[in-house]
Amino acid sequence: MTSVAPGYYLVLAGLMFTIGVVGVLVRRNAIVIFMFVELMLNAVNLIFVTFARMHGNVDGQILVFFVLVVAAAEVTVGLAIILMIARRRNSADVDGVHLLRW
Amino acid sequence: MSGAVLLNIVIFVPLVGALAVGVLPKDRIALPRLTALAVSVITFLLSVVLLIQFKTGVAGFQFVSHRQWIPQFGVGYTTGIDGVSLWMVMLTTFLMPLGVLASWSITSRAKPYFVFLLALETGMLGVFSSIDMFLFYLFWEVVLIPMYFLIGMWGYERRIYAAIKFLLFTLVGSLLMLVAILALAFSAQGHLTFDYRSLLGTPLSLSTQRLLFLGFFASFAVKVPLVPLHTWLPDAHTEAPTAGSVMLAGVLLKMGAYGLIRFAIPLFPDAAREFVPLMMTLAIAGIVYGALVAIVQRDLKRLVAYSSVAHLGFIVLGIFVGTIQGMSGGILQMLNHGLSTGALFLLVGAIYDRRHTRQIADFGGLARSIPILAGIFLFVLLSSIGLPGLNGFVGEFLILVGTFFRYRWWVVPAAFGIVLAAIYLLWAYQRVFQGEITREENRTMRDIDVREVAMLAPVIALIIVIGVYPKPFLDRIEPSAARVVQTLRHGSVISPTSSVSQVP
Amino acid sequence: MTLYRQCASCLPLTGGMIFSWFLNPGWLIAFPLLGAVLLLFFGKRIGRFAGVLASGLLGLSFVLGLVLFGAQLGTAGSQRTAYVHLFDWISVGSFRVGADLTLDQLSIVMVLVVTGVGTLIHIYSIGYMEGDPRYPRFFCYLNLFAALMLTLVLAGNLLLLYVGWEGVGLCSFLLIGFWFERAKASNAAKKAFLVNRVGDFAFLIGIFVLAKAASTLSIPVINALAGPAPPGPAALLHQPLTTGIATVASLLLFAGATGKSAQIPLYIWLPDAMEGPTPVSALIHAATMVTAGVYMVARLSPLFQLGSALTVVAWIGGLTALWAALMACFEFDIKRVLAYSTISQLGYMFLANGVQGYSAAMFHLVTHAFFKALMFLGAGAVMHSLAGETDMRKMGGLRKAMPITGYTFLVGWLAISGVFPFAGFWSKDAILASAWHQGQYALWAIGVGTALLTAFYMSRLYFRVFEGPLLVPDGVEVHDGRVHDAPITMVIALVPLAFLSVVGGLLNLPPSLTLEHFLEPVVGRSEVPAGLTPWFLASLALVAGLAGIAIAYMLYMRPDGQTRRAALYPRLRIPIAAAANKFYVDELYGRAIVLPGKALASFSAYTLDARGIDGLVNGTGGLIAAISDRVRRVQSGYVRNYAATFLLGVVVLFSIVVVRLATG
Amino acid sequence: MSLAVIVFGVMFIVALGASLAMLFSPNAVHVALFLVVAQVALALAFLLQGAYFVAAMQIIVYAGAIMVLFLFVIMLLGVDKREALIEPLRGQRQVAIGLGLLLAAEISYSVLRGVHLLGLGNGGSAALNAINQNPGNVKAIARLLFSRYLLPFEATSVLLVVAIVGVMMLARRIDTAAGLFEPRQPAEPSAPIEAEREAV
Amino acid sequence: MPLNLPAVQLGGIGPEIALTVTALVALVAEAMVGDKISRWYLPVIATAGLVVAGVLAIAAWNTSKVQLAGAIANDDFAVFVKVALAIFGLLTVWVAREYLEREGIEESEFYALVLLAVAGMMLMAGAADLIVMFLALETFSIALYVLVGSRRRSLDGQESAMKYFLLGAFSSAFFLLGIALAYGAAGTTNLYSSPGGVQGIAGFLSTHASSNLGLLSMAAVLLIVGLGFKIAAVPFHMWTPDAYQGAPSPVTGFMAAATKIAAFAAILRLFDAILYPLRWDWRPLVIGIAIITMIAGSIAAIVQEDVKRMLAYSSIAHAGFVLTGVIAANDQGVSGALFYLVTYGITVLGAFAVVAMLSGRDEQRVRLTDYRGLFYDHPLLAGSLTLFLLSLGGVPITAGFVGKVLVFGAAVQAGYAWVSVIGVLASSVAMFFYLRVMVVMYMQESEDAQAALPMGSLAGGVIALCAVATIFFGLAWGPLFEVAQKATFFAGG
Repeated sequence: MTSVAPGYYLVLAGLMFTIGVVGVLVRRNAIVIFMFVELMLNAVNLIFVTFARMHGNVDGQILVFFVLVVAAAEVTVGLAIILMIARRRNSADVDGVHLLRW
Repeated sequence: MSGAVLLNIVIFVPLVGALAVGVLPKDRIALPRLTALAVSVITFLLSVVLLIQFKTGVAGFQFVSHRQWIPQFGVGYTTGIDGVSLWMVMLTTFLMPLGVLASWSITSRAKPYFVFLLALETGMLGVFSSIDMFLFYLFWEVVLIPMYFLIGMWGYERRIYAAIKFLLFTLVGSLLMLVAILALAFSAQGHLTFDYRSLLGTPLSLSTQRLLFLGFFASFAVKVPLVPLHTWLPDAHTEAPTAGSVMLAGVLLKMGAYGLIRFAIPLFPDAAREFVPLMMTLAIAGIVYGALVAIVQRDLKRLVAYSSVAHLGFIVLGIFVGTIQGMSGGILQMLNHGLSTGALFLLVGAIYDRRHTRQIADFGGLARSIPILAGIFLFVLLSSIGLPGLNGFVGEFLILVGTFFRYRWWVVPAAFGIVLAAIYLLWAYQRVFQGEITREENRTMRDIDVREVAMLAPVIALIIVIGVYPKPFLDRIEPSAARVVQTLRHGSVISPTSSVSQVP
Repeated sequence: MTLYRQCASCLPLTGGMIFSWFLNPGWLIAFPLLGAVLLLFFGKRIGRFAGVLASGLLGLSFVLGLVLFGAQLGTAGSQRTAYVHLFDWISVGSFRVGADLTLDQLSIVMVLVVTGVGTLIHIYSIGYMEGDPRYPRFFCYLNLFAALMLTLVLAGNLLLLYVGWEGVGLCSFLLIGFWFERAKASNAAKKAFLVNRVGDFAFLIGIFVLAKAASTLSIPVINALAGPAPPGPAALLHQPLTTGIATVASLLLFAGATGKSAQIPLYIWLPDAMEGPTPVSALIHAATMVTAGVYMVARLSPLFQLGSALTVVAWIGGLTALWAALMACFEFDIKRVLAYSTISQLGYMFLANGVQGYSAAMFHLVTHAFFKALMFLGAGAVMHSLAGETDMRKMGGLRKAMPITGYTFLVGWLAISGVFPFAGFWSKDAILASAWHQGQYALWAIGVGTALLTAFYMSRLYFRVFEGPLLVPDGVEVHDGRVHDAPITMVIALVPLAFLSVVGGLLNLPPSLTLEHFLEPVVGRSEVPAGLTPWFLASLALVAGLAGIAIAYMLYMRPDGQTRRAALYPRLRIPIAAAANKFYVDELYGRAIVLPGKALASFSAYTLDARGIDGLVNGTGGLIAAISDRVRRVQSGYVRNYAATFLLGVVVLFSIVVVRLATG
Repeated sequence: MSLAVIVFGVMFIVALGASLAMLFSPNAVHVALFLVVAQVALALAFLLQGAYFVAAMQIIVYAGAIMVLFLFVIMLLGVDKREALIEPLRGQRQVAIGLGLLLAAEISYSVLRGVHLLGLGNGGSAALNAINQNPGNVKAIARLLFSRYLLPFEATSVLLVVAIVGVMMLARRIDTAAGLFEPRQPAEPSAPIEAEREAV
Repeated sequence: MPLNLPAVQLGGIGPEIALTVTALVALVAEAMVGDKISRWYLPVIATAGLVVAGVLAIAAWNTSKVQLAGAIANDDFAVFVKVALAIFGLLTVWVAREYLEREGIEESEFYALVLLAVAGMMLMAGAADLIVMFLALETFSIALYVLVGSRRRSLDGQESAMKYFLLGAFSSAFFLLGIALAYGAAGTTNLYSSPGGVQGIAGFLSTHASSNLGLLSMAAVLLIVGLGFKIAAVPFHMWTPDAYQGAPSPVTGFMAAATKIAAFAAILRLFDAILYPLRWDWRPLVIGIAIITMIAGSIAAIVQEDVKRMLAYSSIAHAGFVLTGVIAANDQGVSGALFYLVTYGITVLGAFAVVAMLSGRDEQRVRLTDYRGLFYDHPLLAGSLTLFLLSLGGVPITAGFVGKVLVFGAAVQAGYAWVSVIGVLASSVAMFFYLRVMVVMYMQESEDAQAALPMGSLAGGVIALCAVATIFFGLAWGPLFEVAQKATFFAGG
């Protein structure tokens, strides 16, 4: 299967990563923010896979596994923390949480 | 006992004493000060033994002891003294018992007070006797901490401000010196060492020398202090408890001048030579400026503090003029200033103890109620303004004549400082001691007591002795001073360890 | 060369009188010094005997001085100089100064004046200071003064001379401010010290100049270097001073003398110094200390002569003499009149020095010491009996009430007015003759004018106070025994001084010129062949003096004097008003120096230091704190802000790398 | 235009579109669903690049398990909560967009440039295809995972343990008997204690 | 086709295994014993685990191998950091014991998480593969997210956990991107070339001209970002004050000490060893980061009123100071940084132990004003805190001074004296806030007598231990320095 040049994939990954970054910055719901972090991780996954193709090895694909695991672990703990706060405050709005400042 | 061992004992006896005071029972109020007095007197006596053993006419270090400390980093515990440090050590050990005596009224928190005071002494002695530069720096900074607490805990109204200012000012300078020390050690050939003697004569390019000199100078200039780096001084001196002021003026300021003599010049002679005009300008600025500012001070202690700025200007001038007279005079003046300004602080402290004010306006006519204290004050004041026959004159004259030998015109503003000194001190004396007694509480002040006599009499005696017969002092200073002068005059061309020749 | 200099600086030079240990001139200093120390520490215990002790010890010095004088007389004229090296004082590198004493003809004269007149004044003070709470302290200071004055006089090098120089200044300070409770006294004391310090500052620089140029501070060596090369091998080592150096050095030293000896422009302290006890004025501010400058110039005459400083000395002296005499004419305070008179007479002496009449200067110094001390003591006696009043307008006819004081004062008056054959006549004449002989006719004229003025104001003083109807200040009881001669100890001092004022001229009578010849080996041969040449000059001076007296007589003794004076007043209103304010010189100095100085000091302290430098320091601290405050606000608490900051960091770092990547 | 290009184009548009849609969806559930879409699109991208096994994992683990967890929590907190799309933090959005654009450009440029400098191209495709043929994608991954990547593989177990323990801890009941502790409000800045005001 | 299993050298990860097992044991123990009796056994178990881990780590001293198929580097550097981590763990556990009791949250999970965090950090120290590094980073990060939030009753704690978590995840993504780019450049994530014939990044670097390594430079930037977040380098530090303030004090101390050394271990290994050939690319960036970190950390601290927050800013500044050692990129710099980190860790743990002790239940008393007159109520505590603060300020005869000398000296030696100058200036600014604390403790009177301390002797012992160590390493620092010097040897590098 002849394929599209890897550069396009990389650009796609870069754009998705950036969208993730922007999302983290502009969204206020903690869970949504966290989803954008997941988007960033996904973008990196794409980079791994693309580079794996460029290098002609499967190491990059294996790395995606690890990212998956990390993402899973992060999600578990992260959601637990968010839940903990949201239960107290009845909201997942991160802007409502700024007792600690200055 | 060999002198080397004795020197180390002298350095650490106060520290041991401090620890001893620290473990004294809490409820005995008089015990800490008595212990401290005993320790400081013992230290002094031991240092007198050192003085007796000191060989006159030798330029190099004596009583050298060396021990490996951190061989991995080239740091050794190396101590020893030469003609310059000898008198600084003596001054320190001499002033400390007086400082303890001046602290008699401190009864609350007496224990930590005397712990800090004695720890301070070890620090100061260490500064003057370290040959290893790492060790030197260690002591140099360690001195700050007890002084910080002395000012901050037992000082007067603005003590916290003064303490912080003191520490930060000096710290900034010190840290720059630290970088310079490291740079020096790393630029020396061979294995890493901080031994001053090995680092002497390290070949450095002129630009490197300049930078390193400035690094050292930053530290010393703050400590001395040279205008415009002096503003920590009036605050610290004024707010410190009497003993603190005595130690600050008497010894701590000398650390700066000592550093210039010991390190800044011999290590970077070419840069030092190049900076001579700047140094002299700063010194003379200090002389005139310090005096001018002192004139209009309203606080007696602050006035004395500013007088230190002027006096230290003389010392720095002497150090940098590059004549043996100037250098010897400068070193002698370090001693003199320690005595006379120390005594002035003791006296101001004694008056403060009685009246709990230092404002000149609160006094007037005290010579009537406390004639003896007034007389002593006048005496010390005369020493401070360089009345011939007293110690201050010998130092100042040597500095000025030494200056004149090389820099004719510079001497004029410098010598004018003597006139200014007379103005501010005499005017202060007049306002405090002369005239009618205007306030009732000044009428019933008690005059000097035995403790204060014991505290002041030795200073007075020394003021006269040095004034009349300074030879024993100068003889011990001269060889070491000559060496530094030679380095300053001839730059790094001549190895500083070569034989001493007469420098006019 | 170095050898010569080093040798020269290590006295003794050439042999002179050989002293045994007890005939050492050091004792001259030691006795009063001992007295001072004893009185300082045991003053309270010694108590009333302080005066006796002090007078005795100084008297001892006087006796020793006489003995030494005798020993000198017993030696050949050129061998009369003795050098004593007590100990090394300051020696660093090649710079060496010892505690060296030089006893020669010049110094012995001063020694005798200081100890002699000093002893008399000490004795006088026993009575005068009676009952003062700080009685012992007074004598302690007096003795200390004597010791330091003797140090000054005997000093073998300039630095030791400087010790005495400043030391007597200190004593002057202490004694002027003896009644320190009075604001005026303490102000005057401070003023005296500070003005002197200004002079000393120049003096010190003069010392530096010589130290560098001559490589020694030894007075004999400096004098030798200022003179021609000595014969023999020493000539090879002789490196003479240049005239330029000599001029600069002597001018600087003389600037010091203008302070100490109250010459223009530094004379302003002396009138104020009258706030001190009268014996102090007599001893320090008339007889001895203020003459130190005169002595110093004479002492260093070869140096002064080498350059061109002497012209300045002469003119300053002459102008001071005239100026001070003028001021004295308008003064009503007895002591101040005497003070101005002293300034004027000192100017006379400098004039003499300036025209190389060193021995004349010394001669006048001696006679002046006699009659001025006498008059001060007399004034003191007057004040003593008039409850301290000094305003002469409130006095009159006191000669009858206090005859001894009156008559002795009369002697002093005649002496200072230059009336033949009193001491003043001879010494003043010697000075005028020197000036004339040197061709300084203008100076001579000034001298004559001054003589006239002197006679006038002294007569004015004398007539107002001692002649005419009895007048005492309000509140002073005139009935029996209240206004009377002072106690015996005071009178005891007056009589010998009066005697000396009369016969003082004998010291240097024209034919024999004893003093002049005696001093010749030190100050050189005077060019004036005889003191009284030409005769007509002498008579002119005498006439001037008599004229002054006559004018004063017209104005103050004649019954119509009052109306004449009243007629004069409108015309002299301005000078009188000005004179009452000391011609505004103090104000001038105040405006020109003190005020700007204070302003500068205030500016330095409160603006530059507190606001400027310390402001910068605190400002830096404040700035850091302010920045800190800003920085902490960046930490807003909003996690998304944190992320944005994070991203900013990333982007910045990225940009740097990208730019590097793009540019190669 | 080959099929691959067309598929790629579709994938590209879907992935990017879904990502952008995430940004603009006020509802968290929608965001989650768009994320699933993006992840599926990425799985397609993986497939296109010969990462078959990973593509499957992407769908199963990510789009399946993880996103379900997300949705679960969203539901727990109230599904109907819409996020207000106004920005309370001043400048935040502008900064985000500005920096985002910059970042995107920089990443894209630098990665492409970096790849170019290294001379990496599509050259590895052949090798990867070879591996995918023999021993096959799954086998190759398995071999590597249990040999070279043994330690990381094992480390993931610890990671998961940590996550589990962490969640256990957070899930513990709060000892409400002691009361909930409300912290003090932070001090207003620039109120240093009086002594230092002078000092600084 | 046979499966080429690598030699399973469990010794290489012995400490990590020991810690993991101990953590599980602790969990199981509590589950079995329950909370009927006092939970004293938990710290005992934890202590045992940490000691064993430390011993196992020491056992690998001087062996220096890259093990487990190039995934782990068991060199002296790693050993040094691991032992330090074990010690930090021990100190944390001991301080935590009484603290947790006081706060009513003494749970096995806490100890387990501390142990697992230490395990992760140890793995980080020895990581010879970027993905291992990433996993290690995540392991201890996730543990720390939870630990920070372990004061569940406190809103502070919750908030700080959430902030730390969100930002941590955010930064992880960047770190991961960095790994991806590095992989893109080198085709591998191994750092060292392993015997199996795989060329590591180090080998890759040695065979390529650095002008072609733009991708790796990019990767380096992102790695700096990710690790800079962990060490709290400006501008990636924003979480630090909040997290430090909200976390339980022992955890704060643990974070300051252990996280820092672990992350720095990675930085040192990555930049001063592996990416050393690229130093001209990364050094300017690190210099910039170091400078603003030193300055911003110091400056921001001086107006803080909360002691924990102040120490947080101080820890930011300290990260900057250590970075000067990284910049030097010479043996002196590495050993200096290691020395610095160890002594800083001990000091800061001691300081937070004091804070923990004084803060009282629910950490109510952590304001500067709460420390007024402390010297008069608790002279020893005040004295110890003074000592720690002086050490943090870098005053001689304390360990902190030596650390500063070493890192600044290294920078000077490497020709970056000007960075050192900025460093010392920043540290004198920093001194101001240590002085402020001392002012409050010594020079002001306490308004109310200090409440009785609810914490006991164990924490006191830790404080004493830290104090002694602070002095000891300030005076007799030769041996530690020597060890740190030996630890600059990187496996394969």
